[in-house]
Amino acid sequence: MNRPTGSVTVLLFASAREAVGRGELAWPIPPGGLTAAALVAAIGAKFPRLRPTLATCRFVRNGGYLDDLETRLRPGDEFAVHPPYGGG
Amino acid sequence: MNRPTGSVTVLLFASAREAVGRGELAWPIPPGGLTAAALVAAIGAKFPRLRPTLATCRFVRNGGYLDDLETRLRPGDEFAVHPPYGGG
Amino acid sequence: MSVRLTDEPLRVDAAMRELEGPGLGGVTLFAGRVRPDRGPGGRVVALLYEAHEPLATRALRAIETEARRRFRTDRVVLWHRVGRLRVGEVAVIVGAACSHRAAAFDAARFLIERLKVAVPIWKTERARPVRRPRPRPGPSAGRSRGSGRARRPAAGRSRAG
Amino acid sequence: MSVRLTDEPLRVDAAMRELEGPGLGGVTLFAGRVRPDRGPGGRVVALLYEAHEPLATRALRAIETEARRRFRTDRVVLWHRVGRLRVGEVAVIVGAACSHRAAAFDAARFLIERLKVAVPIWKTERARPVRRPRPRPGPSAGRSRGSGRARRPAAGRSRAG
Repeated sequence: MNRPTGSVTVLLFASAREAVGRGELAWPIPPGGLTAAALVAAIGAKFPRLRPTLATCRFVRNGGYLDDLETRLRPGDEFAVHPPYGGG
Repeated sequence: MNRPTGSVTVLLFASAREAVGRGELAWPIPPGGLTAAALVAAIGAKFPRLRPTLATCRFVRNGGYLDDLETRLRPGDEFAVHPPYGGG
Repeated sequence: MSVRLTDEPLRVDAAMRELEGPGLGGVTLFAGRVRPDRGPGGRVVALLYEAHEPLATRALRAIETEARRRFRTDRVVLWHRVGRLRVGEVAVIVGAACSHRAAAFDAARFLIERLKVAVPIWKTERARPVRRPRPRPGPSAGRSRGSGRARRPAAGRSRAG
Repeated sequence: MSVRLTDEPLRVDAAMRELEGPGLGGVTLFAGRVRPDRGPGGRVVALLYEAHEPLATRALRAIETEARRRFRTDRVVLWHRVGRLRVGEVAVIVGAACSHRAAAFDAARFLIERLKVAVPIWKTERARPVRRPRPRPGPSAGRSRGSGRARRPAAGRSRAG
């Protein structure tokens, strides 16, 4: 098995954090690269309690909302999982 | 000329008071009696500057709004002249 | 007190305290301040607010009762100041606390709209300051209680400008 | 400051002062307080509010800009508290000052509706008190600054109940 080529930081807020049990994960990028869609699928596979929440979430890469989940992530990227907002 | 048979107290607020120069008048009731309509006509005649204001006013006798200006006033009545309200 | 006609300054933090209650998650407050409008007599520096008591208080209570019924809240404030107010001072505070925000907004809007048309309160412009009352001796003389809320309208005040 | 994300208590009188300005006669404020709802884990005694900074502040500023443009006011507040709030505490204050009341109501309503859908802030129910942090020495230790507003979400907080 090849060594990962760096990692992304996954930030989990509110219900997503509570489903996983922590608010931050360092997720390795496999040698073939990692798209946002692949990352979402992988964390859903690793944390089954997170799956129902993920279906309602928006995703943010380095402070910008991600519309295209085929975007390839790069080492050092911050990838945030935003459940529906609940301010007020 | 016969002596008046008592008087009503006329209260003038806001623009009505400013047109007359004071906020309260003791208005004599003539021997034949005095309706609200006759009182309004009489104070309008005595204070011409009050006339434009009177056309916009509501009238209150002893704390109750007067719908029927043919109501006869009695000695000691309080008759208030309410220009359009301007709270807030 | 939910209905108030007073010559003391009105404060929104006091209104907030009045609007506390279990489950009342949304509070909407409206405060009306004296604006420096240009009137016929020059730039407005103050407004004289007066009320016809006790009719005014009775009208405020009727609005309160209707708001409670329509918007299902038992926490409402309807406060109006009387007397001479300078530009920037708060003349009126209305507010409502409800379990959800839509009702709180609707109730507060209802309160101020009704207050403006149904309560015998008036403002008269003062384009220049009227002469100040002579200072009275003693520290307790700072407030002239009841000015503007007398049953009798203030007589002989001349319009400045 | 018109946009604020803070772990300090929010006060409507401070918001009123922020909303002063010449000619701004109508001020509408909305305050949202923590309600004692019944959640899945029992009766809510507190809510943990958290934000994703700096996105949340950027989103608040965008709402402020749009409100100023749409409602022609340059006095707006959008304040949200973060951290652990007990039932009854104020989580949010929005407000707008306009020359007339209709615009002030519309602007305040716009601010709170937008804030709820467009700003990365979340609340998580705490049905029982979480354990208190150990008291720290010294008088300056009373406030834990920055809780709930860290760029990193708080990790390892378990849901009570």
